[in-house]
Amino acid sequence: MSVNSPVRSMARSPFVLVVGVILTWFIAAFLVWPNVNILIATFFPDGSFSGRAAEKLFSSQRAMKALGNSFLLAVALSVTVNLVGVFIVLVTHYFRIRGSRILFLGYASTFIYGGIVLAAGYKFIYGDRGIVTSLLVRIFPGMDPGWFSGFLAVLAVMTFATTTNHMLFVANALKGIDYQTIEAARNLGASTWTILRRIVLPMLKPTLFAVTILSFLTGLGALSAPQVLGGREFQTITPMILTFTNSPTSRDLAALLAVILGLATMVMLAVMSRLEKGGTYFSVSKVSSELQKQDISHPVANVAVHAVAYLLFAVYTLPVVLIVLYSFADGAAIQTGQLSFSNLTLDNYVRVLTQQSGLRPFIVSVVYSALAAVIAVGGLLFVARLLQKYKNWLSSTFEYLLHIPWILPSALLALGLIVSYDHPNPLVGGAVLTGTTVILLIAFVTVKIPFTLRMLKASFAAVNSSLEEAAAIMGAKTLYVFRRILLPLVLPAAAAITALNFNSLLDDYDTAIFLAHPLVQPLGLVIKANTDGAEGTEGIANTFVYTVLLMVITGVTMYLVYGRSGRRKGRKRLPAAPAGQQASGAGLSGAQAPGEDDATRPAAAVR
Amino acid sequence: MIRLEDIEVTFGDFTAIPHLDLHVQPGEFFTLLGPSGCGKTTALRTLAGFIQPARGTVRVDGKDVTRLPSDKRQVGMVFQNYALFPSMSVWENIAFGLRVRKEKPADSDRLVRDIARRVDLSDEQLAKNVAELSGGQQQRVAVARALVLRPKILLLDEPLSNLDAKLRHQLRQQLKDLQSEFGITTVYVTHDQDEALAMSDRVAVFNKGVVEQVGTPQDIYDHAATEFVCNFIGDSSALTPDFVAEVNRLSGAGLSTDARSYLRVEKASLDRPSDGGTAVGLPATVVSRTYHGLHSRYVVRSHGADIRLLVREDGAAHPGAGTATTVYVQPGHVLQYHPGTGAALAQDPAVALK
Amino acid sequence: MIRLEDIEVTFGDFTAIPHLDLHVQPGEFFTLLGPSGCGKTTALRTLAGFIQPARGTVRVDGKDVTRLPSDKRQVGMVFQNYALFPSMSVWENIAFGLRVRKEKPADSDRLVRDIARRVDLSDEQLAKNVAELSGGQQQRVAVARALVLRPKILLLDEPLSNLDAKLRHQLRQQLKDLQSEFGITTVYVTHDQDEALAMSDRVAVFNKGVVEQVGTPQDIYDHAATEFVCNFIGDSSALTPDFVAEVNRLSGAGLSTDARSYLRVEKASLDRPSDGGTAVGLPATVVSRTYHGLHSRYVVRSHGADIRLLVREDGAAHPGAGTATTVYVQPGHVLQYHPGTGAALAQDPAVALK
Amino acid sequence: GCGGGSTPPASTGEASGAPAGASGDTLVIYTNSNGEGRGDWLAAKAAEAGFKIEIVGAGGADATNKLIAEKNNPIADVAFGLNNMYFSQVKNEGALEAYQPAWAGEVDKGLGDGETYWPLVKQAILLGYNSDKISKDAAPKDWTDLWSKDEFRSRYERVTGLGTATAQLVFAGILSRYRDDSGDLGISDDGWKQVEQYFKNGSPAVAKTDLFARIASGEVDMGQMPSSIIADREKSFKVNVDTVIPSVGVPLAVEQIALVKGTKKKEQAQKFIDWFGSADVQGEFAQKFNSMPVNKSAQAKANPEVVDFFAGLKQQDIDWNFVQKNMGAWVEKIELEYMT
Ligand SMILES: Nc1ncnc2c1ncn2[C@@H]1O[C@H](COP(=O)(O)OP(=O)(O)OP(=O)(O)O)[C@@H](O)[C@H]1O
Ligand SMILES: Nc1ncnc2c1ncn2[C@@H]1O[C@H](COP(=O)(O)OP(=O)(O)OP(=O)(O)O)[C@@H](O)[C@H]1O
Ligand SMILES: [Fe+3]
Ligand SMILES: [Mg+2]
Ligand SMILES: [Mg+2]
Repeated sequence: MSVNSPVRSMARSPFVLVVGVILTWFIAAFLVWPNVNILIATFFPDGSFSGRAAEKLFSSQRAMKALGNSFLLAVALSVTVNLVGVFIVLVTHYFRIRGSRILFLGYASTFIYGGIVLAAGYKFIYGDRGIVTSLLVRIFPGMDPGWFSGFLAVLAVMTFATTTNHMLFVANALKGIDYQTIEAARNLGASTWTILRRIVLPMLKPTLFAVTILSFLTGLGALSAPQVLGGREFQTITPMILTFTNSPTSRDLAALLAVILGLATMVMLAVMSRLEKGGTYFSVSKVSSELQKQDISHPVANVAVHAVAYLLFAVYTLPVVLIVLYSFADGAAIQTGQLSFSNLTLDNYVRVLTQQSGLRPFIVSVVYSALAAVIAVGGLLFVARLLQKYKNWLSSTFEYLLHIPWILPSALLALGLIVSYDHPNPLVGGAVLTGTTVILLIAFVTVKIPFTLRMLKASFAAVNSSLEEAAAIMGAKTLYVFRRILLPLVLPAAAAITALNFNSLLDDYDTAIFLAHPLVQPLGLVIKANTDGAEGTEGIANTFVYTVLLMVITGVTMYLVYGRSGRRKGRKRLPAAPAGQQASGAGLSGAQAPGEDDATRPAAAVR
Repeated sequence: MIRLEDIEVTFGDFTAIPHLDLHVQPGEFFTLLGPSGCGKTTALRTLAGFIQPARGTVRVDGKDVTRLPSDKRQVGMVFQNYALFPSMSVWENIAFGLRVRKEKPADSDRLVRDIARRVDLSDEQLAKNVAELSGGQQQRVAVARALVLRPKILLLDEPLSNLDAKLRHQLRQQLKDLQSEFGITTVYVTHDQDEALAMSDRVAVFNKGVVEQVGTPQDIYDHAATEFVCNFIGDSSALTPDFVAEVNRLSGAGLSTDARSYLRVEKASLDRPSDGGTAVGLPATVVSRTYHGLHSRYVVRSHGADIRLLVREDGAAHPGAGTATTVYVQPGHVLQYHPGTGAALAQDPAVALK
Repeated sequence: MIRLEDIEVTFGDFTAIPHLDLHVQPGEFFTLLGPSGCGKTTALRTLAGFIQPARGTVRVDGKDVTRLPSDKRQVGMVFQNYALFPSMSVWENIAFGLRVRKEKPADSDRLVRDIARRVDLSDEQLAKNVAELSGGQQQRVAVARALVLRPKILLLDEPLSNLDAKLRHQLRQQLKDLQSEFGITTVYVTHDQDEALAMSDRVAVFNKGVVEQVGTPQDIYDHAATEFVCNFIGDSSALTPDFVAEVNRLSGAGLSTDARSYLRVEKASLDRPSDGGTAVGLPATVVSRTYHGLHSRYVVRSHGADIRLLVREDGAAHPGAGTATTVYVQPGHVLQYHPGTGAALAQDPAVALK
Repeated sequence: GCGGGSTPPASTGEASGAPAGASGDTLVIYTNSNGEGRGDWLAAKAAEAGFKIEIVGAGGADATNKLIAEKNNPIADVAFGLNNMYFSQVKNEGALEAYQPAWAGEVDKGLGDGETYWPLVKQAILLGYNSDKISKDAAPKDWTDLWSKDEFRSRYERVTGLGTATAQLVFAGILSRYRDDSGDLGISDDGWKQVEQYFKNGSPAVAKTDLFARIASGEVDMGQMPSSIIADREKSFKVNVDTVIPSVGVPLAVEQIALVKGTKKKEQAQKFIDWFGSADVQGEFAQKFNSMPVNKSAQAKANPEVVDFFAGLKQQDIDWNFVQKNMGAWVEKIELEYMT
């Protein structure tokens, strides 16, 4: 039970002490010191505070409008992503729908791609020369071919692009619901809809809150979807933040904007934590039974749900298909949207793969991302457990400090690391970190901390504490309990988080550009160069090739981590048993820092 | 009212219920009694519509409901694991069914408080989260949640097993009251023979997914049809062939010495029974005595048989372990079963007539 | 061995245990008995070190362990909600503690199979996943998991409540055997008075977080110190002042008619007790009779009091409801409690001497 | 490059945990001008000449920030490709080391600062238009025509961000004409009005869609473009583009090379600068990539068309010091106030 436990009792466990010391050092060295450094440098350029940034920003109509748009998008996205996300989760995991495995694969396509290429994919379909648009124009000749633009277009694309978290965490939480409570409700006469509304969704609340925060963050940090589809009317703040970050004289503006978004995130987080407080979201049953799929008894509703499910399936999969197709076309065709099957060739692939440095960035990225993902999840497993277990002022302080990377854009985080560690610094044993391969790894780990922490904490929260007690009383040491009891229970969630972290780091640009070792450069730099269009028409084609290759890599990781654990579960089912929900994925969570590049990508993931 | 016909239930390779026929009369309090793991819960869940039998038919009021979902069967159920809704307060849990039925909030509240009082849940507890309740309190919430709807058929899966004796007796009584008041047909699952005998109109004794005997409590107790039932219901001592032979010798009865023979604890005594016309006394030694408040439980040994019996605690002095004594037995009370099939042997009319 | 001194436990605003002092002797089988929600689990968890008391000291072997984590206290525990590890098979669950102790695999396997056999778990079940077991089977795994380690102190939270009577009796016996064999100090939580009386060396009766009485089973049964204990332990009928007055009139005893008066079921009878020197007979009417196999339970009404009593089922004919009869009572058996404090009134020596 | 682009970091050296300074004799070179095969070509040529180099590509602004951020512990030894504006920022932060290359005499000192950074390649920032659609006569004569003449309104692409060097140079060219020390940020109100009009009347660039793609599809007819990319894009998108030479001339971006302060391989780095800026190498580079070398001796080897084009090109007279000092503030003002 999670009664408040005094700081005193924490200090008694050597395990807590060791983790605490390491954590304190890490937070001080890599979260607080560099960021305080960079914030001081931007807000106190000559040692005294200047209110210039605020003054400039608040008198700029454009900034205010863009900021407003970002918030609008964040709020709207929080709603729409939940609607679509919950729907697809129910369709794939709760209701008995014909072909739900195929549907799952379709909806899961957001696991493996996102960002700019995704926006492009949608443009190929709904843009003014897109397939669907051409079709529609043929039917309704009066129609505006540029219909797919502005707020609604951005919202639509981002909604479909960011349901990844639902597919992972909400679905997981759903599986943890004690099926007998559903039986009980049915038995008490509740309809399918009532059961959903009154029993199932309330149990999913913490997870829904968590993914809502992620959606909110994604909306706030939206970059490429508004750029590509927003048109004149709907531009967001992130591009401005990026521009100002890159201009030393305007960096205070960037920092201020980032802090505004960061604070909004924190407020959202606090509100959600408050809302979620006091509820019980784990099964109180002695032994819970596994969820079984529900029939939709109403025939009309059944047909309607099937229809919507397959329509969404098309919406999800078409862009992927086109991206794969276009990756065989030449750059000009991609940009003008003209595709003819005759000019699909393997040229792009040959070019990318035979480039002198073709595969190396891939390998570098895979190694960095894998290391960072594993370190972040591995390290935070302990931290998350402790924070979930001990609730007092000290642990709350730690928890909030660990969210710092959400407040600042990753470019500023990177700059902070550079200014703090380009000279021997006692915090890291007098070493100089710039120019080493380690510093990028540190940054990668750092930016993934908030998301990882939230998701892990949530999955630990779903573990019944008497399991731990039972093991402890049999003499198992903290670490052993952790390894043998807790880990198996949170492993599916931890694996999913690792995979998401891995996928989202593969193409990182903002941190890498500042911190990458000159001889060990990751893929993001290559992709960025290509999408900037300065590299001629080949560049954009290269990006498609990279995207498809990344899809393959991330697809394989997701399969290895998630698909396989799913199968194993099928064979020897892990009872949610006394643990209640296995990994509700509850808690609050988050994607990238506001302002991170390519914010269309789901928190979760990928490109 | 309820008929299970030729039901088979399997979990993958495992056959939990190989073959089951049951018939529950309207308004009856029917109990499924059997040891842990024998398939009681499985049978109940099949009846409720949560498990689809691999074979067979479930009928309610003559209608085949085998493929009907559980909410269409008009049955209320109390789950063995409670299945409380963790996201709701105690009040909301109990009121759930009422809200689904769109009762007026004021009515709901009255009904909820009413039933809560009857299962001993305080107003303070109604406001709590279900996770904050003790095990027994949770179980009471589950019972209240089913009772508040006053269903036509009520299925109860060990609803009283976590309650203390007092409360258990009290709730037993309330369940019985409600049941007879509303004529709710009730199917009750328990492993507690005492509960089964005390509450039921009829009892089905389960063993490994198979019904060994169906009958009224007295029927089952007095005429256990199989060795398993005899052993499971009530408390019996196994008799040795030697012992049986001695009884035959002393009484002239013709009990079989090949059969498996048992004697109910209450049929043996250390005093000659007042009405025990045919009772015979066999020399015995006291093996042990345990105190049980109401009575002491003795084990005495005679002719190789360890015979358990009860002696009322009425303040009189009792023989301690090792003391020689006499155990009195009536041949007509000896229960005999076929050593192969376990079926009851017809009692010799000569001895059966006391 | 174990001492709880001046313990207070709170959950937020709610005080689950306001004040608790307990002393468990080495090797003792000590039971916490009380109604659902009275704080038994809370007390046990405080002892195990899972709950930090708001006040007070926990001592084991004289050592203050209040701040010691539970794994340093060398206690084994069976949890009320089982707390089985869902990611492991039954075998792995039971072997967990052995693996922690780095026993040889072969030894572990032997010990696991050994204990599994003793709690009636088959080899087939050992290979199963814990979720595939029935409720009772899961509970047996939990018991086996704690027993296999043979701890110095064993804490059991209602370990037998989901088991059928047969198995419960059998496991009771095994628990007792193990306990005396290894001299494990055992603290046992139950709401089942019968279990408490049958198994325990001493019993603490809880009520709303407070110990009402500590003593041997016989002590508690015969000399219930408070009205609550009298009511909770055994089965007593409340007597009306009228009834008591009539007893006084008939016997000349000086029972208080202001006190709350009770009579244990087994102290009332429909026949004049053979040794009942001081027994007086009051005219009564049979209200109801329920069959319980071993005996029938009667309720008879006399002078406004509903008196429950048991009649042995020995084949004789019994009076039905509505029949006039006589109920026999000895004044010395009437238990009396102060109507305000609930404390037992000293029995008048004149009537106490029968 | 135009400042936006960079390409695959050709990384051939092995990973090392130590500062780059320690990685043998490999020179680390930061540039924004490694795209379209330049980096690979250079690495190969340098290897022939006995230099082991590692090229780190980054956009102009990124490379500048990186050089400044790393000034306490530089990783780069040499930087090239950045224009005056960027290099003067880096220099002001004290991250450059003065060095006079062997070929200093062969270039126009005025194009660099004559001290730390030295010119390599000239790049013209042009207004190009679709010559298939618009005849030379009907074409605009200057940037200002775009918004002052009705027929061009909404027909030209205007930028949506000022992050790229090309965009900044366009504005440097426009704003320099309205220098007024009493005006806001040194620019007269009239000047700011031009900026306002530019944004009001242009068709906003579409992210990730090349201007040439939009010209090809007929969405717009004209827009800004650096001289070096024109030929290539014309081919890819099958359009023909002509450029406008305003009477005040065109802004020239001059890509420079400089020695990074604090390099641990100073001697080697200096040798590389001497080699890379030499007439031979610059000539070959120009030949290969259609660039316009500053080195007079190299011009002989360059593509004659390019040389001719630049010969006929009037360079706009821009006070780079003034521009560099104010560009940050200008960008900020434009981003906040004019871009809609
Ligand atoms: N989902 C399942 N998968 C496999 N076997 C199962 C499953 N559910 C139950 N069983 C097995 O079926 C048998 C009957 O189980 P059931 O739950 O009906 O027992 P029960 O009579 O209710 O026992 P208890 O009194 O212990 O609750 C048990 O042996 C159990 O192990
Ligand atoms: N985490 C908690 N928060 C608030 N109240 C609690 C909590 N845990 C227990 N309680 C309350 O404390 C009281 C004692 O609970 P406890 O679990 O000790 O009862 P118990 O004697 O074990 O009952 P049972 O026999 O039903 O298991 C109950 O009223 C319960 O509602
Ligand atoms: Fe350029
Ligand atoms: Mg069961
Ligand atoms: Mg309890």
